[in-house]
Amino acid sequence: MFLVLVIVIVISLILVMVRALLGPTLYDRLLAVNSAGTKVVILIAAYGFLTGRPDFVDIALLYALINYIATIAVLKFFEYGDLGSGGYQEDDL
Amino acid sequence: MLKRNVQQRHRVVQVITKFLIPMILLFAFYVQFHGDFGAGGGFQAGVVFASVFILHGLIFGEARTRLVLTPNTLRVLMSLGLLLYAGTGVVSLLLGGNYLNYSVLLSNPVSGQHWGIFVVELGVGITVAAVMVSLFYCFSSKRNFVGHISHPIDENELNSDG
Amino acid sequence: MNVDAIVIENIIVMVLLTLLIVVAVGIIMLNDLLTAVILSGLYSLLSATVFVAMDAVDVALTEAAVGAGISTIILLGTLSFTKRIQKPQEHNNYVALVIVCITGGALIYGTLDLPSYGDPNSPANSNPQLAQHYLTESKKEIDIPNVVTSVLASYRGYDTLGETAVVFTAGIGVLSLLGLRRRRRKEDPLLTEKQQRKQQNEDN
Amino acid sequence: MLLVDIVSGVFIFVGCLFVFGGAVGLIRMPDFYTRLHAASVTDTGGLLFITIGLVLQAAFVFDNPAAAIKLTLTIIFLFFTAPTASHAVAKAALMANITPQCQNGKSVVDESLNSLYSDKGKDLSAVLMPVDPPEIMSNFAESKAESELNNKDKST
Repeated sequence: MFLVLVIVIVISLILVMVRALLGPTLYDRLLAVNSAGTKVVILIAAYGFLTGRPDFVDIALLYALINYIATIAVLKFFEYGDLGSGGYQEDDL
Repeated sequence: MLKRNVQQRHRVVQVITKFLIPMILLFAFYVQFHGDFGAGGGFQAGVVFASVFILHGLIFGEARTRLVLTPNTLRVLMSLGLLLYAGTGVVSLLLGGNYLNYSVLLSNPVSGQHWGIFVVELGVGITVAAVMVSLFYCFSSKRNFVGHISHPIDENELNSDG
Repeated sequence: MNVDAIVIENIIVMVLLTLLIVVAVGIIMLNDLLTAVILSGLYSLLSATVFVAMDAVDVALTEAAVGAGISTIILLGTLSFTKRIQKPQEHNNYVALVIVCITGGALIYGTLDLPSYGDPNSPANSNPQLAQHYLTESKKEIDIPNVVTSVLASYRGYDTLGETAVVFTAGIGVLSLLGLRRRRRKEDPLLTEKQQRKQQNEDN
Repeated sequence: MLLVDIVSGVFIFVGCLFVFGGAVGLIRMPDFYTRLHAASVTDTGGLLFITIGLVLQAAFVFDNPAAAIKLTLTIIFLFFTAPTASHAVAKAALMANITPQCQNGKSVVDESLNSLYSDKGKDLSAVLMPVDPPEIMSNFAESKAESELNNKDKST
């Protein structure tokens, strides 16, 4: 069961990577990398079960949080050309 | 480039980030103090801790992050972590052991090792977090006087690449 | 664990390593630097998966935190100092290609002499004085379940002290080059007067 | 024990279908927004089903409640972050004037609005571009011309 899961995720990872390398626009690549991040989270979680020691789900948890930061950073750089500007703050809170 | 207009508001991202920031902080502390029992340790925890402040700087503007964690605090923290590490060694020297031999810190050598590792990992975490956040401060404010103004990004230029 | 499972794990690691090579070639071929940054994030995702598959959990955690998060952000910060599109290449570097290929071939030839992954007869594993001591005596001497932490912080405390000093020195170096002082921005209108005064004091 | 294996197996199988379908969709779909749709399937559906299966396995087969709790936390966090990231990407793409396309190359928005408004005589451009349509269009045209110039420079 876990073996099938891991193989399916690795195959999907290859497909997503093709999109990340081909992607006509930057947004396609970013979307593909973001989606690959989700797949890697599942893959790391499932790999522990495959080897019979599901103790290292910490890494999956960390990825779930860090992947978001990277995506937001790329988008902010792409929109503003600057990482530190208060551009997202135009809205009143 | 498009003119900034009404669409350019990121309320969803802001709200979710407000929810996420305490969670990531909590996870950083977990990685820091649970490193003895599972994966993790000072270096990883410092990086995760720094990424919280980087996320705040990305979403709410770097100026506001500087109010929370001022550059002067960062300078102090950066040195404090290293001093904490080196000072542990000095303390163990003064107590009659070798440099960085934690067994002499307490009467029981095993719990002395526990406390030594705890303090040392804390020092590593503080230094790494402070260095990472100050790197973000440095790189996030681009200087126009370096030589050229960063050109506006053109999507069509992107579409035309090979 | 039976032999089939080991073979399957090896196949999975091989596939992931192949994907790493493909992503690396993709990063070289593209001339858009922002895309290269995004793909390097994908690269570190995959390499962390390889580390998990090889049971190096602490390294995988570091790769997850540093490679995917911080290094992407710092590379983006570097991009804001430069241009986004790589300069077009004007001449062909075939000589450099030949030299790089020879060097890479020599390195790969050198790795053939290394002990294979997880070999119990390798010098590092069969030497009773050091590695076996760490693995067996750590329970008695330090009593921490994670041997990696006990080796890093206690047995090899000098090394970690040196690493921390390196991180500190790198931070000091970047600070002395770029500076922490805030670039003059348009004042944030939502801050109170007191906060604005505080910012101006910091600038001066 | 057998019951848990069956239930979690079904969950993981459904999740695998979601993940694989999302990956194939990411390759096959014609334009960015449809690909976004396909990727979101992986982020939510696939993740949810697979992780529920893994939680069941961790809690009842592997006897590891800590792993089950961490996996549950992973579900919660990814359910907050992944749709937000997708939202941010979609918004940025919309801001960059990437319009939804259908297979014959025309804009979906154009077609649907044409079928809605063509007989009623409303102004199409006002509906499509709510803010400053002439300015946006002129900027877009300028940037297009610039990029063509750049392409010529590259080719020569």
